This record gives sequence, C-alpha cells and structure tokens, in this order.
Amino acid sequence: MTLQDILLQQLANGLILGSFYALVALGYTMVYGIIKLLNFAHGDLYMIGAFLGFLVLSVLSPLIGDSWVGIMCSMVLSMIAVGLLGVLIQRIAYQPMLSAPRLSILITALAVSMILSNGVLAFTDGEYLAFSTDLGYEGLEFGNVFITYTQMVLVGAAALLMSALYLFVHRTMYGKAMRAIAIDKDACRLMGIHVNRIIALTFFIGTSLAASAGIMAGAYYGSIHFFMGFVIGLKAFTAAVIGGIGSIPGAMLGGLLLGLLESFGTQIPFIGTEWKDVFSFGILILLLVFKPTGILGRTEIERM
Amino acid sequence: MDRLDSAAPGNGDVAGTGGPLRWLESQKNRLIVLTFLAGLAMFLPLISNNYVLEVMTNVWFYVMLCLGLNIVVGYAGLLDLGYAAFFAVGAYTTGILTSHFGVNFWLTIPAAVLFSICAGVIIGGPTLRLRSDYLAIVTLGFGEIVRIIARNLEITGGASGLIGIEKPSLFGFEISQISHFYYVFLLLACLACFVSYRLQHSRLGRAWQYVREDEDAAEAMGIDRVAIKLYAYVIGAIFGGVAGCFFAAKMTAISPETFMFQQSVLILLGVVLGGMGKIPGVIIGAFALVLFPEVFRDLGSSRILVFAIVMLVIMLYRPEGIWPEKKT
Amino acid sequence: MRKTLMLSAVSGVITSLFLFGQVMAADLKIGIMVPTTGSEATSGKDMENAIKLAAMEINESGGVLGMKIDTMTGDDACDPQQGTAAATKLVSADVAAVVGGYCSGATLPTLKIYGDANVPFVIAAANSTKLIDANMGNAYQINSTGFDQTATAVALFEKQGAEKIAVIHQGDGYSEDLAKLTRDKWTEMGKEVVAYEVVNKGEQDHSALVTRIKSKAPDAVFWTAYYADGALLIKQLRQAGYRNLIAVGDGSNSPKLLEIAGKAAEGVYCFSNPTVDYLPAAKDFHANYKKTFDQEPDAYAALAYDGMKLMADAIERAGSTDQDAIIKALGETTSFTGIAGPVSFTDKNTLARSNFVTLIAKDGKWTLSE
Amino acid sequence: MALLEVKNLGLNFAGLQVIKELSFSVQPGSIASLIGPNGAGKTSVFNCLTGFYKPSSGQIVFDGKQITRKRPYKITRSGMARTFQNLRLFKKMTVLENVMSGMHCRTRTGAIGAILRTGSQKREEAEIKDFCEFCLDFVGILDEKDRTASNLSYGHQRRVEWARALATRPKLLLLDEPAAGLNFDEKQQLIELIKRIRDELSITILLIEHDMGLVMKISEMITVIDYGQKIAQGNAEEVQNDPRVIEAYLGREEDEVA
Repeated sequence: MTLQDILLQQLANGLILGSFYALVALGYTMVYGIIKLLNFAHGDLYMIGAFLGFLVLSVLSPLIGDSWVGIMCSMVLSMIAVGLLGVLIQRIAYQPMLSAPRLSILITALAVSMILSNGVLAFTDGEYLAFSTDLGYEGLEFGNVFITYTQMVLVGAAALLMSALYLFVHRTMYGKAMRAIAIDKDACRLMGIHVNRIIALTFFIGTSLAASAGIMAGAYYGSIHFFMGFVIGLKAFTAAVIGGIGSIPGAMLGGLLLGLLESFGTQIPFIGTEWKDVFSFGILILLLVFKPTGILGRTEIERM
Repeated sequence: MDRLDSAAPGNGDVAGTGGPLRWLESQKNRLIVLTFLAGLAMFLPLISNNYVLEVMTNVWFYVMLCLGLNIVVGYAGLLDLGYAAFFAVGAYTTGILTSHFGVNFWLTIPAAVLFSICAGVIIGGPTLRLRSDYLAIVTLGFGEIVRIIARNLEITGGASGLIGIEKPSLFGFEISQISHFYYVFLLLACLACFVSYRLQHSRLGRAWQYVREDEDAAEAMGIDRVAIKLYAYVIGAIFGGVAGCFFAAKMTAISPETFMFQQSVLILLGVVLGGMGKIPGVIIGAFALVLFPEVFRDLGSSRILVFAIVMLVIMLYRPEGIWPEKKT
Repeated sequence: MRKTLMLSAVSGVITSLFLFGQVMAADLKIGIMVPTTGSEATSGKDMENAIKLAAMEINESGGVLGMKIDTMTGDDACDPQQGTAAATKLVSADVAAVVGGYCSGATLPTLKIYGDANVPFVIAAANSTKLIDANMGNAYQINSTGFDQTATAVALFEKQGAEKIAVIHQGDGYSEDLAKLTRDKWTEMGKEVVAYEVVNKGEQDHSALVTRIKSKAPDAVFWTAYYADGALLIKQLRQAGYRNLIAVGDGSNSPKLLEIAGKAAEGVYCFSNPTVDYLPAAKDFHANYKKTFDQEPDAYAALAYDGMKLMADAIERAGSTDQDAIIKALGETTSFTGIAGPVSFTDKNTLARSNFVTLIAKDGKWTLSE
Repeated sequence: MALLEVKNLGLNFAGLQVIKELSFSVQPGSIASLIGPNGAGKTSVFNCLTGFYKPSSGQIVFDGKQITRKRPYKITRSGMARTFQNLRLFKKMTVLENVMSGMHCRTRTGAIGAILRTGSQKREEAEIKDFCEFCLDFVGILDEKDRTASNLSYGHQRRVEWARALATRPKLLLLDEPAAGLNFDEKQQLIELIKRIRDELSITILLIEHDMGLVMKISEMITVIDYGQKIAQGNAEEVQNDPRVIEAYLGREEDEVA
C-alpha cells in the first residue's frame, strides 16, 4: 500500500466511524439543546437499542431472514421501542428534576445510565452475544482501497436519517417548536406550545437515533455487550462538543470530524493506538477550555 | 465560632422525630452511642478474625476516599467523575518511589501530597471556569488519561503495574499484619472526619456552600469562585492521594485496572447514597459500599445495579440522602 | 430515631459479618479462590464446580488421610482489592490449603497473604509471569506460564515461515505480558516485529488499526488478549483483505470467538491450555461434570479439577496437615498425573513441562492442529 | 475627585446596543440615583459596574483605579457592593451565614488555619460574627439571625441583602430597585435606612429606582437614561423640570400605569 492508499483507506474508515458518532451525538445535542441536560444514559440507550434489535431480529429472522430486510425491520421496531423508553426515562427521572440543582440532575442521569448498563449486565451475565447476520464481505475496490457494500449501506442509512432529522427540525411545526423551546421555555408555554410534549418528542427522536446506531453497529461489528455504550457515549459527547453542543449540524460535523481524527491519529507516529484515547480526550479538554461553544455553537449570554 | 457549632445541633436535629427512640435527640445520648461505636471500632481487632478486619479496613479506606470526594461534590457542588485519578497519583507515587528509588514509605507521603496538589491544579485550573456538566465530562476524561498514562509508561510498570511495594515500618515496628493496617486506616478515617468537619465549619467551608448555592451572588460578595473551587479540588485531591499511598503500602501491588472509571463511580456512590455534604451520611455510604457485597454475596454481581436504583430513588425523593437533614 | 435505626442497621451488619467469618469445625478445610462475581464469574464458577466435583469424588473414595474434604469459596471478583479480602477470609477460616486463582491481577496480591500464613496454594489457571517473582515458596502453578506460551507461539510462526509479525494486546496485565514476551523473543531471534499495538477494551471499530497493520504487511498477526475483542479484530482484518496467518492467545480460547467472528475465523490458530475437549483422559470427568452440574465444562475446569486432586495427593504424601509438610510434598511431586497430564515443578514452582497445545478453527470449531 | 467615574460606557449584546456612550460620576458621600423607564438599561449599567457584564467600550474608574472588565469579586474587594433586583440570597443558609458571606473578602484564614483552629482563626471568626451581627442590627433584623433565609418575609429578606452588602465594608453601595415590592411604611423606613447608611457608616450610595417619589426625596444627584443613553442629569428639581425627561420618561410611565 502506498501512503496515498493508506490515507484514502483511513478516510473511508473515519467516515464510517464518524457516521456512528454523529448519529449518537445528535441525540446528545438535541436533549442538551432543549433542556440543558447532559444525558449520561444516552450511550446506554445505544446499547439497549442494539440488544432490542438483536432480540427482535432473532424473533423475526425465521420469517424474513437476517439479511437487510430483517435488519431494517428490526431496526424500525426497536427504534420505536427505545424511543418510548427514552420518553419514559425522561418522564420518570428527568422531569421532576428540571428545577433541581444541576448537580442533582447530573447524578440522576448517571444513575439512569448505571441502571441501564448494569441491568443488561445482570440479564446477560456479562456475556458477549454474537449478533450474527447474513451480511457479506463483498464490496468495491478502488485501487487498494476496499469498501464493503455493508459499509456503504450503513453510511447511506446514517446520512438518510440525519437529513430526515434536519428536514424535520427545520421544515415542520414540531421542529420550530423544538427550536423555540431551546431558546425560551417559559415564553413557549405562554404561547400555547405543549412544552412537555415537545420535550418528550425530542427524547423520542434523540434516543431512537441512538438506537438505530446501536443496531447498525451490532449488525456491522457482529457482537453486542452491556458495556458497548460507554465508550461510544463518551466519544459522541466529544463529537457533540466539537461541533458545538446544542447545534444539530454541529453534531453531524463533530461526529465526522472525530471519526476522521481518530482514524488519521492512528497513523501519526508516537500517538499510535497506545495513546489514541489520550489524544481524543486531550482534544475534548482543550476545546472545552478554549472554545467551549464548539465550531457551530452559539455563545450563551447568561442574564442576572 | 463555638457558639455557631453548638447552636446548630442544639435546636436543629433529626427530621421525623418521635417514637420510642426519642432519647437519641439529645446531645448527651448521641455522645453515648458515638462512644460505644468508637469503642467497638477501637477494640474490634481483639474480638474478631482477620476477615472482618480486612473488610473493616476496606471500609475505613473508602470512608477516607468518600470524604475526600465529598469535599468536591458535597461541599463545593462540583461533579467529579475522575476521582480515582488522584487516588492513582498517590498510589503510584508511593509505588514508584519505594520500589524504583528505595525511598522510605513515610517520605513518599509528602511527595504524594505534592503530586496530588499538582494534579488537582492541572485538572482544576483550566476547567473550573466551565459549566458544571462540562466539568463532569472533563474530569472523566482526565481520569481516563491518568489511567492510560499509567498503563503505557515503563516506570509505572505498564498494564501489569507495580509489585513488591515495601510495607512501611514505624520506629522499627513493621506494619505488616492486617490488624496493624486496620488501626492505620481507622486513624486515617478519623483524621479525614476531623479535617472535613473543621473545614466545613470554617470560612472556607461557608465559601464552598455560597458558591454551591449561588455562584453569582457569591462572586458579588467578593468570593473568587474559581479559586474557591480549586481549593476544594486540591484538598479533595490530597485526601485521595494520601489514601492512595496507604493503599499501595497495604496491597503491595497496584495496577491500572484498580483506577478505572468504575472506581470513581463507586466512590461517588458512597458520597451520594448517605447524603452529600454530610459527614455521617458519607460514612454510612462508605459502609454500604463495602459491606453490601460481603454480606449479600449472591447479589454481588448486581451490586452496582442495586446501588444505582437506590441512588435514583434518593435523588428523586430524598436528594439530601439517607442521613436526616438538620432543621432550623 | 432514624439515626438509631441507622446505627442498629450498621451494628447488625457488623454482627452478621462476625457470624459470616466464623470458623466452622470441619475435617479438612480447603479454600477455593476464584471469581464468582464480576466480569469473569462464568469461568470462576466453572472452576469452583470442577474443584467441588474433585472433592466429592475424593470424599466418596474415603477422603484424605481419613478426613472428609470441606470446601469454602472466597470470591476474588477478579479484582485485587476483593482478592485480598477473599484471601484473608480463607486464611482467617483456617483452611488447610487453597486451590484456585484465575485472574493473575487478583491473585498477585494474595500471594503475600497466603505466604505470610504459610498456606499451601495450588494456582490452577492464573499464569502471568509476575506471579513467579511474587511467590513466597508456598504456591505452585500447574498451568504453564507465559514463557511456555511464547515458545509455542514463536515455534508456530517460525514453522509457517513468518518473518515479520504484528503483536496486539488489550492493555491489561495478562495480555501485555504475553505480548511483550513474544515481541522480545521474536526480536531476539533477529526477526522483525512490524507492529506492536494496543486495543482499548470495549471499542468496536478497529478499522484504523487494521489499515495500519495491513500497510505494514506482516506475515502473522498475534492477538494476545481475550476472545470478545479478538473476534472483532479478526473479523475486521479479514474484511479488509488481510489473508496471512492470525493467531490468538489462550485468553481467546472460546467457542464465542468463532461464533462472533463467523467465517472470518476459519484457519485462525489458537494456543490453548489443556481443556477438556482435547484431553483423552478427561472423558470421565466430562461426563461427570455434565451430569452433576448440567452444563459443559469451560476452558479451565480440567486444571481446576487437577489442582484439587494434586492437593489431596500432596496431603496424603505429607501424611499430615502440617503446612510445611504439604508444601514440601507439593514441591516433590513427580508421579502425579492428572487429566491434563503429568505434573512436576521447576525450582521456581512452575509446571516443568509446557502444556500448551495449538488449535485451529475449522468449520466453526476449534480442533487440534497438526 | 469623584468616587465613581463612568466614561463613554458602551455595551453590546448580539449586535444590540444596550448602553451607548454613557458617562456619569458619583461624588464621595453622596446619594446618587440612576433612573429611567423599563428596559432603559439601568440594571445593565449595574452589571457592567460590578463586572458581571463585560462592557464593549468605555472606562469605569472607581476610587482612582481602573476596574473596567475586572472580575466581579475583585470589584467587590476594591470596595463596591451591590444588591440584586430579584433577591439572590443563599436560601438554605441562616441569615447570619448569609451576612458572613460579605466578610469573606475581608478575611483570610485558609485551610490550614481552619483545620488547626489557630488563635488567629478563632479571633477572625469572632470578628466576622461581631461585625455581621452589627450589620444585622444596623438594618434591624438581628433577632432573626439564626433563621433560614428563605423563611423570612420579603421585606426582611431584602434587609438581609443589605446587611450582606454592608458586611463587605464597601465604599460605594449599589442598590438595585430597593423599594420594589415594599409598602408605604416600609418605604419610609427604607429612606431612613439609606440616609443612616450614608451618614453613620459614610458609605456612598448609588441606586436604581422606579419609585420617583422616593428618588426625588433622597437623591442629591440623578442621572436619567433612556435606551441606554443619558438624557438628563442634575438634582431632583433640575431633572423634574427637564423637558426631555418629562417627554421621554413620564409619557411612557403613564402608558405603563394604564
């Protein structure tokens, strides 16, 4: 492989990884944008999504097989289920805490995250489950760069979901209401917007996007595990911050950027795989210190 | 100051009074119970076996860690998800200095304090200006960075860690038995309680509370909130660092796996379960943390699940924790 | 009042601890130290079962020196802190000897505790080379160490004509140890290690690493860590078109690896400790285990079973439960043959022969290679 | 020399000019007022003075020193204290503890002193307590010192804020709408109190107020702003007779009342 080939291949790798980060980061950013809550449980909902997808698929596969059709069907079903779970969590755990001190709601979110991951741990005994599907290894070769059809479909699906979300937020009444609530909740209430309903909708969309990423990851990588949400949750948060937390295009951009950074970072001498995480956490910290609003975020003005 | 101290427990006291055990409300009766418990703690090694001592030593160890984190989370109201990093700094300082450089154990403590302060300033300095939720993530990131550094460097023994750390001796008396360590950690826990108490009821302790309650108003009163938070951070770091030194000496072997994110969460659980910001609450939390898996062995695997559910319920229905609030 | 409740709860818990740690009169008390909770609970419980099965069989045939064996389990949860608690618990309960040890990291700090108490300890599975230095003379390893595995691995690579290899570990003590030993040995032989990498536990996407490795074009890739992440790596290596040799260490010896990696795992080599499936002498054990516990024995069941049997044998030979005598008898073992083969020890208390076998994945199953 | 000198102050929020070229000064020992209709930018001026907002242009000189864009705690330390329009007490703490927060910047014991309870620490704590009790006594609520702040009546909560501000030993006290929500009697007491603060404690006072009667009664110098700009300045009589004030200010005041 020439250097050019390597870089091209890493570009492809980074885009695929970045699409997953972006999908998960979107939920983070939407929830943060609307109620200023850092939802620690978001990564775990990604994990729950993968497990539910696995469950649904194992029920459905005798009927429709475990190839693309099966995966897509189970994806839609578990996206709905996880979306509802997200709404439930919001109602039970976060709604009563909205006026509580920030520390309390953060700890609550942490507790929810631990309940989800340790709940699955108890259920599965900590075992890795093989998410076996019928996806092939065939693909297209561009010179020395090889991309499977599966990877293309994944990136395509992620792009589709993200554009659908973008249109929803910018072209529909619900999307407008979401953006309005992000700016001033009380004013929205006065204007007759069902604030709670819109918040629930935001949770639904955000978590179901995470779930979709979870199922795709499960099917693509081939194994699922109770702890799979932790790392990606952190990375997606980093992505959201890079892009500017609260901004939807920012989350997409941040996700792709982080994916690329990690891929190319592997090639940088002295960083390599050993220091990779130090590298990405370092970026996160530097960014928060020097430009906490990220690339596309707005500066906040806090009033007395 | 003394008047202030005695005034609070005097007219305040336990929520939900009444019932046959009302006598505990008086300062004197509380003192009796406290004396009894202190006596029990003092003489435990005479009446129990090594297993109980080992477990109780672990309890005192977590009491110290939880009290340290309590200064950051409970007093100053900052969510720190990377507290294990400070604990790691202390443990590795002792480990490296004793095993690579042959430094006496007791001399490693001031070094660990120094390094903990440095770590606290490095982590806190640039990040304490951030919003509290960002801070949580940054501390988490720092915790991971410290662990990865420990894993990758040669001097820290890489992923296998350090082994054969010398047990300390004091005036020729070697601290090697579990009963010796029991007293060492009991002493440390008492010291931690004492320091926590004194700090809480001081100018500094009040300043933490002001900043926790209303940062802007505190700043308007001339309190430098960044400096005050950094103070909390650094003192918390020192607690963790010193605890780490003794941990290394007791275990004689340390590895990066001990300082994973889960360890930080465990310590945080101890702080939150019993009641943030209150010393007795934090002690109860530390007890629950260590004793639960020992007593309910069958539930051991789901201990974090049980704790997390309790934590959620506490946050929703009793944010001040199990330990009752004083009323004024 | 709540405060009183709290206090009584605390003292109640302390009292129950006393009761819990109480010594019960028994004929011959043998401690089992394995993780029965935590991430490695499955393997730990399996070892516990195998040891109990061995004890049951010994008791049925008359016991040891006329005494019945009574086992007591200490859970190390694969965690150093809980490991020391478990070891102290066993020592406090005056066990005559201890069998077990699965996670090297958790076993390491317990060696000092058993050493101070002079308790004979047969380490059945843990095999980090760090254990050798920390051993105070009372512990015996019946599983071959990392040195032996490295030798087996290097021999395979050489035989397959590899010149350049890539070594990947997972950043924990066990896999880093093995990776380092292999790297040093390979370079010592004048050959090249083109990549020495680490994968973070729990990460799913290794494509960047795979591209990097592929660009170095190694003749063999050696994964020294566990099956879960190993399966993902193998899958992604094959997906990216890497066609040369892939080998995995004993931590990856699990049917789960084949299940997760699917057809990508075909032809992957694995170095393995003697597990029941490939031991002709283990047929009876296999059947008994299945009958008693209604499940298949896992990778370390055979060694755990042998550990208990060896301990009983040593106590018979010592002729008493005197600790020094048992330790001496263990060291002098020459004629003991367990289901995993004959046992004798080096002067460092490690197994004198290498018990590693090489497996290859064929049609979704591990089979003996050669 | 003026105690407070504001020169060409400007403040922008997201392209919106909240304060434009504002200049005024406060003489030592005076009671000065800043008035203007709703949304004129009065509180924004306060926030600039106390460091909560960073002005985009201009200078603020206090007590001969530049304090423009300094952090709020530094400004408080240099001798300027404030109260908030909507109370910002530490609600869960006692009244005395609230007032003690003001003394923080005038004391220095750190962690070591607190742990060891050194002699100087004990002396300092006693000093803090004495002075805070004096401040509480001065505003007339000493007997409520051990109550939780949130349990006090609104009027008394206001007084806690003043006591807290007095405890910082200020040279200049900024009062943000001190009469808001007070009844007639309380307003009379307020006027008394403001005068006593100036006369007995020799603290200069700058206040923002809606109640024109109150302002006219006590102010020696009044600055009127509208849309962030100064439209008039002078004593009560001068301001009341200024046609621009009558036109721009009182005209709108009527709308508001209606």
